[in-house]
Amino acid sequence: MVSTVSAKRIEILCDTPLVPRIVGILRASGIKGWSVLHVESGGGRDGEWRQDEFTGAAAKTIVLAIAKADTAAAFTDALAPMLDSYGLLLIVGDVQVVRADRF
Amino acid sequence: MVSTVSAKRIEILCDTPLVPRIVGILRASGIKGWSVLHVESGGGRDGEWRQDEFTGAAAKTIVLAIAKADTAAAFTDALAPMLDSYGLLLIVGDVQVVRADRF
Amino acid sequence: MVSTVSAKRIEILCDTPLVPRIVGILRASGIKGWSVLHVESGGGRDGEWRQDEFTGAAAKTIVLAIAKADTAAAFTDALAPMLDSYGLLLIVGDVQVVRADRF
Amino acid sequence: MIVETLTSPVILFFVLGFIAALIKSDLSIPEAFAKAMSIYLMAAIGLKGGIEVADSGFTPDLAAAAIAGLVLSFALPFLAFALLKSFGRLGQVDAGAVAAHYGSVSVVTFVTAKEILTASGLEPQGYMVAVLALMETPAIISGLLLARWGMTQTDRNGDGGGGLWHEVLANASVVLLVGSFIIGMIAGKEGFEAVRPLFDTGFRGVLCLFLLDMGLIAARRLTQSRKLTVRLAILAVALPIINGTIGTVTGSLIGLDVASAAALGVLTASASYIAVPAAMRLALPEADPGIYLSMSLGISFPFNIIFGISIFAALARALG
Amino acid sequence: MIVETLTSPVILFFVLGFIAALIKSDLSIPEAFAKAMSIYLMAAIGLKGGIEVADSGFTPDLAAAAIAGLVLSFALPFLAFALLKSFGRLGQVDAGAVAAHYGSVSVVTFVTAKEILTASGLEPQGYMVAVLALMETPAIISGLLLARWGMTQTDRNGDGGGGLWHEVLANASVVLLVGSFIIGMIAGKEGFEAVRPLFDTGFRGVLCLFLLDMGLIAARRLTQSRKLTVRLAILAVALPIINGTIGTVTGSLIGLDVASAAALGVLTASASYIAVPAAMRLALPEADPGIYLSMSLGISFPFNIIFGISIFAALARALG
Amino acid sequence: MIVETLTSPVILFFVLGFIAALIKSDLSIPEAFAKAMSIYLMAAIGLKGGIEVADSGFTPDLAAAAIAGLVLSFALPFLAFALLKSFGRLGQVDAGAVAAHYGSVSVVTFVTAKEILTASGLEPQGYMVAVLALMETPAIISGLLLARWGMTQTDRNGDGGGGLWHEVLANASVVLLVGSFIIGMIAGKEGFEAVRPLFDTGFRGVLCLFLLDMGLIAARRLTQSRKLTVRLAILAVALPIINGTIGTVTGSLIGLDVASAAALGVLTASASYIAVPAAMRLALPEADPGIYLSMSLGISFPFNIIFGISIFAALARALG
Ligand SMILES: Nc1ncnc2c1ncn2[C@@H]1O[C@H](COP(=O)(O)O)[C@@H](O)[C@H]1O
Ligand SMILES: Nc1ncnc2c1ncn2[C@@H]1O[C@H](COP(=O)(O)O)[C@@H](O)[C@H]1O
Ligand SMILES: Nc1ncnc2c1ncn2[C@@H]1O[C@H](COP(=O)(O)O)[C@@H](O)[C@H]1O
Ligand code: NA
Ligand code: NA
Ligand code: NA
Repeated sequence: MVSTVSAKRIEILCDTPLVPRIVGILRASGIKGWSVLHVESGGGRDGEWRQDEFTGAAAKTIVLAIAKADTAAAFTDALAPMLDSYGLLLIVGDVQVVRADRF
Repeated sequence: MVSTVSAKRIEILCDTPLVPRIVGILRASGIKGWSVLHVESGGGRDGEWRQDEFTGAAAKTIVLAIAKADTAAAFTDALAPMLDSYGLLLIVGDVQVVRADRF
Repeated sequence: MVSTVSAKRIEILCDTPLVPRIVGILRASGIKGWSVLHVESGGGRDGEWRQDEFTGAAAKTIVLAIAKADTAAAFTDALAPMLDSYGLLLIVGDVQVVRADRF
Repeated sequence: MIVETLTSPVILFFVLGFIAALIKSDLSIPEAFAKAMSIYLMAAIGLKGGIEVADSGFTPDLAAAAIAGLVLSFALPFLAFALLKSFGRLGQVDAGAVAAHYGSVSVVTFVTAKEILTASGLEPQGYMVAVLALMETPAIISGLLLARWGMTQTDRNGDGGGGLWHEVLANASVVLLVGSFIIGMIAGKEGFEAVRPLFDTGFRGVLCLFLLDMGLIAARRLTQSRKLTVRLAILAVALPIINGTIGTVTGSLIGLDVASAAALGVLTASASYIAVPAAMRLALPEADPGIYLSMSLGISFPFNIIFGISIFAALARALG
Repeated sequence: MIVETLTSPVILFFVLGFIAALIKSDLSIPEAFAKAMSIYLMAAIGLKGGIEVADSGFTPDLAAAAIAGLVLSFALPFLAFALLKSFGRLGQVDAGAVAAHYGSVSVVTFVTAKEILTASGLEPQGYMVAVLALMETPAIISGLLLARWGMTQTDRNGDGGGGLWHEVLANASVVLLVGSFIIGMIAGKEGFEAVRPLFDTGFRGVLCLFLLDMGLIAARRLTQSRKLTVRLAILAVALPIINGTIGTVTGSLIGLDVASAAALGVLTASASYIAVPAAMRLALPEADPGIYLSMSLGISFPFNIIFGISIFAALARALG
Repeated sequence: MIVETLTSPVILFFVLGFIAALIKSDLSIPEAFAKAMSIYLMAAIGLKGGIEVADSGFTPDLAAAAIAGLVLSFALPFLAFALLKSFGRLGQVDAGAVAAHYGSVSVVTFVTAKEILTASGLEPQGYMVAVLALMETPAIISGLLLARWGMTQTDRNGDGGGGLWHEVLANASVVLLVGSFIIGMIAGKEGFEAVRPLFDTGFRGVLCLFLLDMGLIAARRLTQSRKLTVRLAILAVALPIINGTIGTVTGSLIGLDVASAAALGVLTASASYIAVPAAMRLALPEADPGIYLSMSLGISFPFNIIFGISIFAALARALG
């Protein structure tokens, strides 16, 4: 049987132009890897939107990162000041991963 | 340290033409925000498919919504009658979020 | 109230050319359904990449599969030998699903 | 004419796509590109139709063709439904859903027919584009009526009232076809000159690449389908022949020229695979997409492209 | 000229998109295709501008137009800011962000104007493309100055120093416009012959499809917006008129030909909806995108396309 | 000829993309559009090749070129492997994977060479397209043989038998090139007339935009790579020179015309970056994509485009 370890699965839903900044904070918090997923459309307090608006400013994206609990907490704290002004959504779940040395 | 609260992470995998209907039920259940992700391809009881079939009817999508436990339960109940006839996949997980007032 | 059962939510982040192989292992482990999500860009030990490299070899993808705990474990074991040589990321979380007979 | 058809690059690209999917090549056309091409094709064909009508004016022919199209689209599902239930052994809901597909039309089949007919000297009238747009939706109504016949309100969980009607009437292809048709009528021949290079000269090349994709999709539908019985496969050839013959004969009877009668035949023979499936998914969720997409895309589309067009052209010639 | 504008296919496709979105049709242009078309349009317009400048050489006109463009792009946000705060009742940050949009320019408005002006015999000089590229960014500086005026460093959480400046100067549209302009200058008329079929003849057709998409986007912005007040809607029409008039008059005063003065008017009247929103999202995250995108895309863009171009052409004719 | 090359819009767009990525501009071509362009280019080049062969018939030249291409693609990886292991200091698996890339070919390099050679009066024979298709895969076999030499079966975890061979033989670019080539042969000059506007006249313009994207990709590969040593960078220039010289000389020896010998030189000089990387990812997962993509895309591709084509043209001229 493969041995697994616990880790945090972090999702940050943000405006696409902000991705480089989020990635910067991820790295500064010691998280070494991330993946970016495209969001097609959605809705919230500001009404509905869809990605076909080629003006990148309205596009949204999910940054997915797997991290150990302590680096995840460091990241959450580092991101805190941006949460309101940038209207980010931060979602953290518990998962099991293999190859723990990667994180 | 940022304070986080527990919430439900709901994923509904459905045929793309059904998204407006799912969103209607989300709203009726008191869930205020959602995001739509594109599914490229997949397979299940009905065989394999891939998104390049431009006939929208065969396309699939994930609707992602974060909600408090009670609204999530209300949504699950409201969705129940559609689960079989529409062949939906409903996945609910536990997560931590910040800015609890948004949900 | 709809009755839900526990299941595993498995994500495998892999190079796009490997998807057929991953799907083969999923099936061999008794997992009947899966969905493929597109990853736009990311970064890790090997530096950053983005999907606009139309040379498929550098593209990455997430294979998402919901499975019962035992089949999920069988899959994890079957995938183990590939984890290192293919540089895969395997993420397993706990979720609740309805219509348990599907899995 | 079948030989000409089979050596036309347009059809050969379809065959290439079909073969590529059969040998399980990883060749695939990006979704966004395929959608872009279908938008282009619909805008181009709408524009050209509108310009021709602006040129020729509203004629009695036009009115006759429009009414014939509407009636055929509404009526043909009843015949198809009967065959699908009896010979095809489908349940009521699936039979209604499939019947709606065969009453409605396929834009690409029409476009390909227009190219092939024109190349062999039979150019359909510009107003046939308007007929195409008119024929998209009536069949959806008859299909739903048939599928829901005798059901009580509580069984009809899907209908969703207004939502569906809106979906049907404001659906992308109807809006784009009708819109470009009107733009063509307003802009006229002169206004069109400016945009001709893109919409006219590029047309056939784009159609080649689009049919390459359709070949891939048709073959994948066919091989991946688990729902297609021999009886359904037979009907997926028989229904185009029956409907197409009815359409061509009707066209001749109401006095259309040979080319337009053939085009009406192709329209009635063709089966929808964009607008109707989306409507069925909403209104008849219990109907199985595996059945209607396999029949319409996997069999009837290739049949019409490769044989149907020539058959109805020959029939129209014989009648006219 | 408004009648000509309204019967041009290019504008009619915009109207079609607008109506399609208003009736909530599901018509949509794939994102990748829209981006591809905007890349194509910028490359084409850059190339053509460069070739014309290679032909005519650097002239005093060119220098005058360039300086005027730079100064106008930098200065106009100050006026807009005052109006947005007083009449529009916006806060400092939102007013600064919106002002930056109106100082900068819209490539598609310029391209459409070039087509419509040329069709009515008024072809702007090739160097106006360079002016377009120069006018994209100075307004971002003034907008940020205005939004941050009197703030202490700690309030400025967004600025991100170098990151922003890099984003602004190396942004895709500036690089592509300037790059293709230089390629056009190097390749010259002869070198262009080889690529003319794609970049020249296809141009107007692509513009049609692109404006179809812009129509969809503009109408969706307008109907989905919850942030647009009547006062802001008035300003979204008034600012183009004011800025455009200033631009056209300036153009005449510095001695540009009628067509180029009109083009300068259209540039100053137009509001950015690609480069500036992205910069504001980074530098002024507290500013509300719902406000600046609704005003610029939802109102000013349609206004300029349908009325503005004709107005500034008439004004330039009267002045020249 | 290098000067001509460097002022051709096609190459200038490549340089623009390269520079844009170096200054870290956010310019990017949507993935779907890039794929669409590569499908277009392959269909166009296949069609044209087929038509020319239909015109000229099967000649001994054609057979000689085909055999030479097959042999070179199979044999050249052995030389490359030796250099990569000794001078490049790569391990066996990585050396085998990289060697396979240099034995195979790059479609875009070929297409660009065809354009540039034709523009300078050296038009390669139509059948060189068939040679291109033939040269895609043999190198994959030799590369795998070399990488696995002396290994026991248990070490070979990746091979996956049939899966790989299917992937290699039914891969998208081979199917599309060969398919369009055959369509071109069937349709002939006349059949092609109908689709010429899209496939012929639009060709060079699309190539410009495609090379813009290739420039972005090449520069990003180069700057983001952490695996490229100085020795490997040297080999990424030396291998194209060596292979290209061998190819050009072979072409002359077997009696090809000057243009076709140059084209064969460019083919042997070029390195794959689509088909082979995908095959290696499956069959040699332990090989590092960071190495083979950086060398092939980041260095050899730009080298061939900017210098290689002129070098082998000059060499072929000197020999012929
Ligand atoms: N911790 C992580 N969280 C999310 N995605 C990751 C993580 N680590 C790696 N990845 C993804 O996997 C790819 C390969 O990672 P690596 O093998 O570390 O270069 C990266 O480019 C990311 O897209
Ligand atoms: N509860 C939620 N679940 C999932 N996505 C959400 C949720 N709330 C907001 N979003 C996404 O975040 C975007 C911005 O939300 P808002 O700031 O509330 O307008 C929305 O358009 C959605 O795409
Ligand atoms: N267990 C699963 N995990 C993830 N996705 C699934 C699963 N089962 C089904 N799907 C997705 O749902 C689609 C329809 O499933 P089915 O109704 O079983 O044919 C499939 O094509 C997959 O994209
Ligand atoms: Na029909
Ligand atoms: Na302006
Ligand atoms: Na080679």
